[in-house]
Amino acid sequence: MDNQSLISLYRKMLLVRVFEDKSAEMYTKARIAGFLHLTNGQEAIAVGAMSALNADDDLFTHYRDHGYAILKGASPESVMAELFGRATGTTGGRGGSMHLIHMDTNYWGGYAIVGGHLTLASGVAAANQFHGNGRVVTCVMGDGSTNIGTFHAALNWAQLWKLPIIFLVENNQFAMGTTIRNHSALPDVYRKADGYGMAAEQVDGNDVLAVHDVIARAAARGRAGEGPTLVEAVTYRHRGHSMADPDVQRDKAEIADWKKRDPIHRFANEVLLKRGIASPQDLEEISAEVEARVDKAAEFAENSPEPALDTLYKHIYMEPVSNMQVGGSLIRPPQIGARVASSEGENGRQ
Amino acid sequence: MDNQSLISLYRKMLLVRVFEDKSAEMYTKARIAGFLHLTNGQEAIAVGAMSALNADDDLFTHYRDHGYAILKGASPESVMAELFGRATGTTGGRGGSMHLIHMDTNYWGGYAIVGGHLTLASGVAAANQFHGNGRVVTCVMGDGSTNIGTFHAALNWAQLWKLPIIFLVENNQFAMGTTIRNHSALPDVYRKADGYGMAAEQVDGNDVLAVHDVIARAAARGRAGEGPTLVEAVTYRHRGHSMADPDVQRDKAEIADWKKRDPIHRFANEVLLKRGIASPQDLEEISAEVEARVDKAAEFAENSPEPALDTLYKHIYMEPVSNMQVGGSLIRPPQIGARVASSEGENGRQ
Amino acid sequence: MAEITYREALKRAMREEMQHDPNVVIWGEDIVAYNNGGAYGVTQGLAKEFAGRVRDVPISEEAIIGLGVGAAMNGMRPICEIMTVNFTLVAWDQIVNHAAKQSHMFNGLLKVPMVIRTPNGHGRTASTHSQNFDSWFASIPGLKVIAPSTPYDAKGLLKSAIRDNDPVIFLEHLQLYGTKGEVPDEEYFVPIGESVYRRRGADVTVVSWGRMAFESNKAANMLAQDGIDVELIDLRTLRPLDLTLALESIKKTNRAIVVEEGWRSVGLGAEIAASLQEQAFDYLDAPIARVAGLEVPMPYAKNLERATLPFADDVVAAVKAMMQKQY
Amino acid sequence: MAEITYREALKRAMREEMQHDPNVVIWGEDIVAYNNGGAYGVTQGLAKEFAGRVRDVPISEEAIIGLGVGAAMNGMRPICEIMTVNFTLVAWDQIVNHAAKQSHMFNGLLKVPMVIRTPNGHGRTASTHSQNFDSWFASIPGLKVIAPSTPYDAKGLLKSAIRDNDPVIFLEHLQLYGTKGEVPDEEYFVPIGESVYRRRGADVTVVSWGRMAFESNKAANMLAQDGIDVELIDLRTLRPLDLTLALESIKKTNRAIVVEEGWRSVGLGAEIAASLQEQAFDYLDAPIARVAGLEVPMPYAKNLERATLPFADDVVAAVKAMMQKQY
Ligand SMILES: Cc1ncc(C[n+]2csc(CCOP(=O)(O)OP(=O)(O)O)c2C)c(N)n1
Ligand SMILES: Cc1ncc(C[n+]2csc(CCOP(=O)(O)OP(=O)(O)O)c2C)c(N)n1
Ligand SMILES: [Mg+2]
Ligand SMILES: [Mg+2]
Repeated sequence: MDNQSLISLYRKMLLVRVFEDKSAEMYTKARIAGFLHLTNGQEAIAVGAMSALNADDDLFTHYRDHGYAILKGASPESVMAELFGRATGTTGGRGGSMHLIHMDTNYWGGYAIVGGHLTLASGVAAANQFHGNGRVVTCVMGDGSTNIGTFHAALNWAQLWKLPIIFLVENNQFAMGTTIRNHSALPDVYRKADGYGMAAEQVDGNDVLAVHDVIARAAARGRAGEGPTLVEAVTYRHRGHSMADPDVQRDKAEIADWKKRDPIHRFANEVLLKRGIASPQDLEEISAEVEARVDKAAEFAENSPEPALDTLYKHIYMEPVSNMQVGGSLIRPPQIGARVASSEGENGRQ
Repeated sequence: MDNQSLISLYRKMLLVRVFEDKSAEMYTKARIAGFLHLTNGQEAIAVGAMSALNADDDLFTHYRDHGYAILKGASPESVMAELFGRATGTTGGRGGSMHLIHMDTNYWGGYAIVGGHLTLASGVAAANQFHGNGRVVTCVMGDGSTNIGTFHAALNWAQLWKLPIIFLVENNQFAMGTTIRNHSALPDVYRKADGYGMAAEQVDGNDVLAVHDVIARAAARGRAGEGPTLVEAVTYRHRGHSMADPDVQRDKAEIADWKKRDPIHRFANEVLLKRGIASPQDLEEISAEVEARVDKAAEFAENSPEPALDTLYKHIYMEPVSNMQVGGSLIRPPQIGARVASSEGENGRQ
Repeated sequence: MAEITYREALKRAMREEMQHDPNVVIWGEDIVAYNNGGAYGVTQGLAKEFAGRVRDVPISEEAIIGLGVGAAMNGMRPICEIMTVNFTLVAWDQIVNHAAKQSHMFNGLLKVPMVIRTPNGHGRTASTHSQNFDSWFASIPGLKVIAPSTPYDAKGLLKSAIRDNDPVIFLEHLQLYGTKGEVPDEEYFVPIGESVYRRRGADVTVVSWGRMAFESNKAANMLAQDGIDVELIDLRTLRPLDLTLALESIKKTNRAIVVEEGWRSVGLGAEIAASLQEQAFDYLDAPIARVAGLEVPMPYAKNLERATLPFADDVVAAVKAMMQKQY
Repeated sequence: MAEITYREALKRAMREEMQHDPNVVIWGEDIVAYNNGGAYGVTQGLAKEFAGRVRDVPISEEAIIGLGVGAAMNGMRPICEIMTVNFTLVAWDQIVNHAAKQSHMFNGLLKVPMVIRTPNGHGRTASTHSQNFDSWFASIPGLKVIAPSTPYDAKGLLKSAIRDNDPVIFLEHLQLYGTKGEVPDEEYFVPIGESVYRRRGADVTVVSWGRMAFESNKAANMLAQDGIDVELIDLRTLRPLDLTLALESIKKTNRAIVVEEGWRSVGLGAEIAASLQEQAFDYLDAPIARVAGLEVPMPYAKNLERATLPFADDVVAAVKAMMQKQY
């Protein structure tokens, strides 16, 4: 990788980190509500993985998705606006933090039913295979998601049909507050591939270059028709599960220990500075630049309008039936009360 | 194993076989309806497994369950009557062929939603563990059932909690008409245990003694607190998936080949006759005895009454609420028509 | 115009649409090898005709639906066959939280043009294999739900469903597969979301769909001999629900009965009754009645199964009771 | 008698029952370590008090319910916590085909004394995390379904549910966890299957449950100021469904509105409206109306979420419209 690319990895990791910190701030300022899952400490996985893939390769993620969306090309503005629930967000405020999307580059969205998206991602991979378009799907999930039924159903099928897909597990060693030793028979997640005869690799998830290499190999495998790979990237999150998590259960020493292995500082120190690719001053400049970028995003979100009320029924159906009424009923509900009145005049507007 | 026990294994395998043949006959005579899944060719698994377990050890099976029910102690009469849908059947005609049961010896029933019973069996094992009663659960399923989500969810949990349970897969190499190479990423089913770090054994399912030994080991493991075992018993069915299966897809030569490995003839020839434990005449006597036994069962079923219509609402709830009405509604539906009339007078009879 | 079976009509719809669009595929359990195509033979022969486009899959309904949604989003038009409707429960999350929600949640950036074909029905298969979830499907925003009762509708609606850009639950019926009816040789489509009069009459409105529309028609014939003149409406599509004809009819007959196969409590029959009394309150001479299956896990025994399910004679009895009763 | 929260009332019910019967256990995701006990803190402290009887489990709702059924059949009384009702969809087959059917299908040889506790609710969590399936649960033979609206009922009904020998779906509500009410210090039970008058009145009958009973009560207070006298019935149990009070009330008021949080189409509100018009046809001065959630996958944006859900003011508007309208 050339120096420019290495510096770009740094900038991207920092962008993700700063974006998360800003969203945390906006959450405490009540600009963001609901669930807000931040990825602080895990940035090397998204950045390493995305750097190893083509722009049109497909991506599915779980709800810890801000970084992925931005790395795939969604503007920080549109992501922050989505977090705010504004019309200018990636889904116009419908999905919020957990359901970002960027279809221009085949980012098929963030999903919040644990394990629910693994089968969808496999279906996108099956279509890639059917159309012979050479695209590889990456499907990101957490360690806790590897115990639910759809994990098994998806992995068996993907291996059976030799689908071009990478199952990328961000093993941050906790499902909410439950440590992996309490939720998974095998704490070595990559070994779960053995039950399918699937290729698998375990990688230090705090080493952006190592992640890059593993994903590059897995993508090559997928493109060569050799089928899926299960990648386990071992990491740790610096914050609680979500902004609602009091984070009482994790060992303080363990958290401190992992913070020492911070993927961004580590990459700066062990690669950029050590090899003389960048100076401390370069890094500070990048930092200032990134901060400004994210401030702009927050400002944009702040100034964006709420979605219009009358869009509520749009896209429940992509193809409304000729005389279809709101709520799926062709006859108008009786005009009593606000609940009903608010759906007036929606004829055929689904 | 002493000679008496060996002869008993033979008698049991034959009993299961003859029972199946008789039910096939009764199906063609329209005494039995719905789905009828026969186990011809697979008898050594049930007989070997049950011979290695205690009378009060727990058993769950899939719908291919006639043999298991009889081996657990349900009388052939009650099983045949159930197949006929009669009041004297194991569930009074409610469950039919797929849902036999014998709670006197902790046979918790046959289940027909593929994979659905694996979690239930694990729950029974969890209760055994909680009560420290030393009982081990055996949960029987087919090869096709190892790809559905509940397989994974149950096995992960069972291994995580080290539950006393044996997952026994009758690998007859087909899920209905789909060969295992078309449904399972790994055709070596026992290797699916690798994804959980679970003990596993593969065994010749047509060798009753080998099955006995494997299950005995697995049960010892369970009783010793070492957790579950995944056992794959490789076999083949002589008939179609069910009596409704035209069996067009399986290779005729393959079927013929496997019939040569018939577990009952093999055991007779390679063990009983070869070692001089029984004479051909002994075997013929056993055969006559078994045939008579099964004829008696069919006769019993034939002469048994249908369940009384007014039992229909019994046991929907084990504890009806004081003023509970039919169908879960406390107010009586309007008395229009037979559909409603037939539920009259059922007040509090759930 | 030839008389063909409901089963054959469905197959023809799929064949035509597969010829029309190379992105139409069929995935399901035992739809290729077993029985030369399907536990109920609906796909027989199609795998040979369309190489690589009809595939047997592992038993894992959650994956059948999930992969179908993914493939549909990515340029294909999968028809996912679930062997019987009972097994859709395994995929319930994938249907409700994924298939149905994708286009709305992602603000129209995704679409899910897939068809989930699956038969309802019974046949001495006991409680986990003899269920009817029409009512649940019909309550889910984002899904279209179809339940044809004739070969003509089966073909025309399945073709519409395959071309539709939304996820469609297509509810076939085991007891109808062998029934026959006229089906044109020329191509035609039946629009989604339009109910139809199966029979005009002046005395009482019967609203039904699927097998119970078939049974209600039998009942209407029987009642005609007693001089009772039934107006029968077949909904055909359950979501969106077209009650315009039912409303028109009830304003004429002033009496209505909804006939459904599934459990009575919180059934689609309840929705129809509740909606009609809201809309036609002043026209009603009697409360809207419901004929439904008994709320019992289906038993295997012949007599108990028969007692649990509604048939034509139940409709006859209900209509007669309504016509006789004074309100 | 102390004022305590709905959340605290639930915890007390579990604590008392765990003291009473050593076979009562609680299994669920993140009910021990996380937040000292539960995403919504309902089990806080219980793991310490009852060693080995409150356990964190893997994320696999199908297994939570399945293992619960198995353990219940084998002598335990598990309380299975599903973090929110949305995730019950993953376990739908285990609930419908297994929990609900075991005792009937096996002719009473098995029983399933388990409680599935799970909260409904919303809170800017978007479409896969803001759903309400009360109506589906209420339609399933074999299940008992409870949805308390007050701390008193929450405690008394949960204790009854834990002692009951059938599988009980116990629907809590996120928006009610923090609400307070009087709860006796002495032990008491609220019987399953009995609705209650929350407020007596002469003008119009409002039937509701759960959060909407709470909101309807607010609405009744507001309406009282305009001189409209609401009789409010809280169902408390959704299956078996007790409509005796509703029927009694409607014969007096001649008008009724059902208020529910979930989707309108094929909701429990439809069942109630359909049943009441069947039973009280001659007493009705107006069609039975329904207030319900809009049939939209729930959006995240504040204004859209607010527009989708029903609140007290929607009930007020509906009652006023009904009182003003001439039929
Ligand atoms: C089916 C389902 N069950 C439960 C939840 C609630 N939940 C949300 S995130 C989460 C933990 C997931 O942990 P993991 O997969 O390790 O991902 P991480 O959050 O650590 O990135 C849980 C239990 C859910 N969203 N979906
Ligand atoms: C969830 C579910 N999907 C589909 C079916 C239909 N079905 C019944 S048996 C069967 C094949 C099962 O094969 P296997 O597990 O190998 O058992 P075998 O019949 O060979 O003993 C299928 C697909 C079902 N009962 N349940
Ligand atoms: Mg994690
Ligand atoms: Mg098999």
